[in-house]
Amino acid sequence: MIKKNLLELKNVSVSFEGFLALNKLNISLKKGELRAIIGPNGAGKTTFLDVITGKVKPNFGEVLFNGNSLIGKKEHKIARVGVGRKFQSPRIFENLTVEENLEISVSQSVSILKIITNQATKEKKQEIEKLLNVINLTNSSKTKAGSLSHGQKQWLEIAMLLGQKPSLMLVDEPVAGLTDEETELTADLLKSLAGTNTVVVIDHDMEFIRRLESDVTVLNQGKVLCEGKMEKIQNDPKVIEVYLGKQEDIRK
Amino acid sequence: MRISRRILAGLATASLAITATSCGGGSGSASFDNEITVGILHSLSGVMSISEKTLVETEKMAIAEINAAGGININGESYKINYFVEDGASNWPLFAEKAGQMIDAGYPVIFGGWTSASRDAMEPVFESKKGFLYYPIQYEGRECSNNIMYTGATPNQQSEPATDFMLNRSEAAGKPFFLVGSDYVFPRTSNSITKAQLKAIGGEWVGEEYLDLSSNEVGPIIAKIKKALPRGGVIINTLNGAQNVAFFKQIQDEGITPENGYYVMSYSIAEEEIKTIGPEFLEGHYAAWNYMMAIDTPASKTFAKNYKKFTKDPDAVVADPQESAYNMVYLWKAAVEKAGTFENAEVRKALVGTTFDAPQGPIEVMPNHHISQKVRIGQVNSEGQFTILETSDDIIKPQTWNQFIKEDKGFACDWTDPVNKGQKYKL
Amino acid sequence: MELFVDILFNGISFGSVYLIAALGLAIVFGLMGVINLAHGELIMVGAYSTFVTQLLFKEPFLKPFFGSYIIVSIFVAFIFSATVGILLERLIIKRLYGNPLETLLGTWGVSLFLQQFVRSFSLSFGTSVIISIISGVSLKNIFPKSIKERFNEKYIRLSNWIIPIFIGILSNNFLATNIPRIRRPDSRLVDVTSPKWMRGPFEIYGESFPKTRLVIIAITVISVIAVLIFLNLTEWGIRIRAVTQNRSMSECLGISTKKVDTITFGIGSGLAGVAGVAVSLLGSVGPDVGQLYIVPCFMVVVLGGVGNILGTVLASFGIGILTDIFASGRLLTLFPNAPSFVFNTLNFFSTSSMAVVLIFSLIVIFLQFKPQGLFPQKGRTVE
Amino acid sequence: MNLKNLKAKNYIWAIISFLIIIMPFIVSVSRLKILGKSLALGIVALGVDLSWGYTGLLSLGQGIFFTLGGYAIAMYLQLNSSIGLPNFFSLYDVKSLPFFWEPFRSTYFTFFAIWLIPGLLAFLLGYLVFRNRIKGVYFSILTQAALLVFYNGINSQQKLINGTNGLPTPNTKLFGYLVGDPTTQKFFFYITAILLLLSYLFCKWLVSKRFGRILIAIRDDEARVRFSGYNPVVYKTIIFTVAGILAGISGALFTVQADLISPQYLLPPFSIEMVIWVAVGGRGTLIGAVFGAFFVRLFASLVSSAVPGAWLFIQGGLFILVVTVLPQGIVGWMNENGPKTLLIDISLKLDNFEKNFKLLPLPLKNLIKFLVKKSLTFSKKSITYPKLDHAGKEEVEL
Repeated sequence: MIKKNLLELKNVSVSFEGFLALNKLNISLKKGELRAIIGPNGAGKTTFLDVITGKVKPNFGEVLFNGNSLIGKKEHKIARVGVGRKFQSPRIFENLTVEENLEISVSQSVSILKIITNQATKEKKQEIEKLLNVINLTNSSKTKAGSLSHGQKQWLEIAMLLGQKPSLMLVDEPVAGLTDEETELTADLLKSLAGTNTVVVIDHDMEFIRRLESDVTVLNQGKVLCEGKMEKIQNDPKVIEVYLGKQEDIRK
Repeated sequence: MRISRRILAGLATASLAITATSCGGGSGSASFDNEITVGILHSLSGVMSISEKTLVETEKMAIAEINAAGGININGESYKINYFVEDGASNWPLFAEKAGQMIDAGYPVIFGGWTSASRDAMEPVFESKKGFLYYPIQYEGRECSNNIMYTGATPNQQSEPATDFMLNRSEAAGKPFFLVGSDYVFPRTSNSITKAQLKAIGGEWVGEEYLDLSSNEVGPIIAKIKKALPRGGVIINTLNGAQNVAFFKQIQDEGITPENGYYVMSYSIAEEEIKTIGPEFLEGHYAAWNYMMAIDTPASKTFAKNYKKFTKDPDAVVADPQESAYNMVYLWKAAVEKAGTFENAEVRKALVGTTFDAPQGPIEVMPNHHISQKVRIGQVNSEGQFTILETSDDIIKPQTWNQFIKEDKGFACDWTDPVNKGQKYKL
Repeated sequence: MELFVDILFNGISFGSVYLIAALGLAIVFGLMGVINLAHGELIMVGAYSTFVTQLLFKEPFLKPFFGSYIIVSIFVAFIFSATVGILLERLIIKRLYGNPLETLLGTWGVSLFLQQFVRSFSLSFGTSVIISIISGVSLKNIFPKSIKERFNEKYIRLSNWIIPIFIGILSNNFLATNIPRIRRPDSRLVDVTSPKWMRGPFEIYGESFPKTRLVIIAITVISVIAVLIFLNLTEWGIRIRAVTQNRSMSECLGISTKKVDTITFGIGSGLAGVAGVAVSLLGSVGPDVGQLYIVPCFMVVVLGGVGNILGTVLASFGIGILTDIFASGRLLTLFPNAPSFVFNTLNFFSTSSMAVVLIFSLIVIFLQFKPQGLFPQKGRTVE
Repeated sequence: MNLKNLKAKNYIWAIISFLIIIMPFIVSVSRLKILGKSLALGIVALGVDLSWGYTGLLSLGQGIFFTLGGYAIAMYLQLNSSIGLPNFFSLYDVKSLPFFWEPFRSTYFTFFAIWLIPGLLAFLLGYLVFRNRIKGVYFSILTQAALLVFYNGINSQQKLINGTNGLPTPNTKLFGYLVGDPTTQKFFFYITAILLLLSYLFCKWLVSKRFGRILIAIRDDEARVRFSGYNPVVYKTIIFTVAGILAGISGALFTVQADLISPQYLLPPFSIEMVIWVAVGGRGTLIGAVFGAFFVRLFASLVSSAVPGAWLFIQGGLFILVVTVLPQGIVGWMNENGPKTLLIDISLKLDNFEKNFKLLPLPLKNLIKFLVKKSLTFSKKSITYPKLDHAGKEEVEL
């Protein structure tokens, strides 16, 4: 059985006043895939996510999700069709408790009338319980999210992402500022999610990427430089050039 | 030693700078049998505080003078007048609120108000609570309340003689008229009277413009004046306080000056305003008032001198609104003494016909709760005073219902017969 | 043609008042993102300091130079307003960076405080307070090192307190005895009399222009040019722009962002003071004078595009010209034969207050289409 | 512990209700009006709290909706208590009623107009502004501009709406009863109290559901809400509309007790003042908004009659205070154990006292020391803060 492409970017270009953040980018993702994306600063990684989630409108090109175009759709609409995003620095609702944060993420498909008039249903509460278990925050479910530690915040945001039950999860630097142990746990979590979900991970931490044991895409100057398993990438001269400078330079 | 004294003096001035008076009474060594407290309600803060504070000072001065002369005498008992000052804060609804409180607190009389809006806000309160307000400012007329004593001029005591003067006897006689005012009820009404009057006496009217009270940008209005009056003319000005400054400064810049044949007749420029704007901008323009500081009588001179002494400010000036405020305190005293009680109903009856030798000359309370008084036309001179050009021969009786307004023609007001002639009746 | 010149000149002269008043705000709001609702009161400080300077020039020893007091007062107003502004920045705004709504409310509090201050305290007192603050700040920096080293630090610090207070008391005493006009608290309107050479019309090619307006336009033009030169050519200006573009990076490069903030705010406030000079030439000066200008200023800055001086210039002249066209009824003059419905509508809006209604509504509608103003800030939006 | 708190709360509610019921019988009508007006302002404060305190939308234009409500009822009263046109029209030679006032003759229409017109306007303004993602200070500035549009519009239209003078109410009649009459005023007082309670309960209900949490989430991070699949525009528009409706109701209730509605309520200071009520009481706490409005207004009228002008100093100070040291307001401060923290702070400061206040004269220093020690020993004894020592140590370790 051939897995269908869940996400497809065709010739996507984005320019900020002449600076090409994405330059005819072509990427496609299969359903259930776990994909890591790396690249030097300014390679267009965050813009890549912005384009998918509707924050930035591309100048050219097409973004297809499940065969439907995402271009021109508002952020919340895109989120509703099943694209979830975790931000670079943890973005959670600091003045709400951990539980309430999760409540918001699991209630996304509820109609506004119910949101105004009803409390969360029992099933939703159970979902929240489950998520709290996953991130190990059951005991601090009533504390304000703002007073969590950095690592806890990162995990809370991942849990919020899970709560949305997206078919595509975009995870931007999930392990920045985490301890080694936490990093390992995160990697395992993301790995376990793949298969049922499609996950895109962006990070700088090579150790972490390696742990994911996934396909890796290297972006540079808004283009795909190369794709493949980690071992292949590490030996690719182009990648080395981008990351370490030209080989001649090194010799000098 | 010298230095330290200087420091002390400096500190003293600094501490003087802190205002903290709100409540108190006139001083006087005379012993009194009794005391009575009256209310004073003006804006001590906000936009109008600038003007209204001078009225508070004058009213306090009048009270102090009365106290020094033995207070109020009722059936052989002497009463010392105390006063309680409230702040209307240039906020019309607040005037109504404070007035209600003061009437409830039992003050027999309240001296207060400046703007028509504040008076209109207070009027229903005084009527429903049966209080009595003394209101000192010249205004548009068209009302006649049994619970208000108006000591300022009605239009026929200010704007009508002034229009007549400008059309027939001023340096701009015969030229067209342009009307400028702030956008509220006094200028609107005053100007509609002026227009009707011009029609009746054969003057030409070429334009009418209003400036919103919150704006200072007179440029557009000046542009319109220049267009409407290319070769000089009469400008009737009913702008409010601060807007006058911008207006007079900028018309001079645009060449709208007496030398070029433009003459402004103002109904709200008094000595205080001349001091603020500067005589160099106003010289040659006209104003009409019942009282002017330049009136050369002993009573007027004493009034001005006492005011300077009372406020400890050698540069202080007195003007029509202040004189009017001063008069109303004395009129109230006379009425109370005549009635022999502080009871409002009695005092109201005694009020009509009360006379007083005011700084401007004798005045008398008419049955419509306004006063009869003379009108003076003055021209601003280089010293910042008025040169009085004309004084009306007769004492002019106040008309609350103006005869140039269609709906009011033939109506009058007479509170000596409240049932048949109160407020508005057909002559 | 004449009409065109009239509209252009009037528009520019109305606009230049908005521009000079909004220029400081454009710097403070545009470069620092700080909403300063006390900006109007800084204009008021400038206007009052013009008044005090003018009174000083009426004293016998300065009387011969009365004609030039306006130039002196520009500098005085700049320094006085800048001092108040810096004090405001150091005491309150500094704590609120990154919280624009809080800054808005805090500065509103300051604006209420300043308004009541000039009502409740005498001008001589206010002036000397500012003078003592200036001397306090400058004293710290001009104390000769030799003296600093010779004495105990404690005494130096003590004298930093005492000497300015002393100077303040002396100046209050001096002002109060010499200029009786400002001795007592007096919330009455005061008025600045422009020197003779600035009054009356100025004739050129048969058209007459009011000199005061010309002077204001000149002040505005010079200020704009000075600001542009400062921002683009001086070391501090470049630092300010660097901080505007990337605060954390500039910090890494060793630019003291704190100092930059203070200087930027000081300059913005000082420009408000200069605006005060211009405003005082047009009308009266009172405690509420700032309130007349604050909202139009914000409209100018928002319309022009935040942080864009050119946008501010265009927006203020645009608003000025529209004001003249609507409020002076120019369209009525242009189309006297318009159908009565149009004529009546135009007539309805041809007062200055209805012109405000119309222009503000237009701006609000315009911002619906271009929320970032005429010249949007460039770069990736930060959310 | 919880139970005890609950009991205390019930007592407080009982006392408040009792006070409100007996108030008309123990104070003069003019004082009652002040109380009634302060209660009415509590309603608009609820709206400000919903939009600013919860959702982070600082509107400086709530005066628009407030005034519209006020004008609607005032015009209705004017039209129904005069034969022919209301009096003021004759001042400006107006012969026939401007067409848009025509429906205000009807009681039903006015009943809806009071809250529906402000609500619709808020909906429209809010929807447009939020849809275009105008937010933060831009939203504030825009609402202030809208406020000035209305101010200039109403203030300059003498012929249509009596301009600067505004519309007075005391001599008008409501269902045949004189509005200025003491009995009617007592009635208004009760009506205001009841409507305030209802509005409070409504807002309480609104924020207790998920809706309330989403509002806070929008305040914290609007973009995150959007990426979580919610459309903030809908939520913001709803809450701004609710705030507009509350302002309209508040304006109508205020007007009948204030004797006058005038364009002065459209000036920026009044609308910004609403924010200070909420800020002082405690933003994000509904009860704080109501009490803030009530007590700040009451305090203002006390201060301004004792020392004219001082109120502006105090108000200015309050603004600065709530943004610098008391951002949560009084209720928020109490909720977050503010008093306890303060005492701990003082006790910590005390240790560094010598160092911090070197230059103070000795007697003053001793006095401060004495006072702080006294209050500390007092607080130690009090049962409210039993763990002071322990907590204090924790603070030091941190």
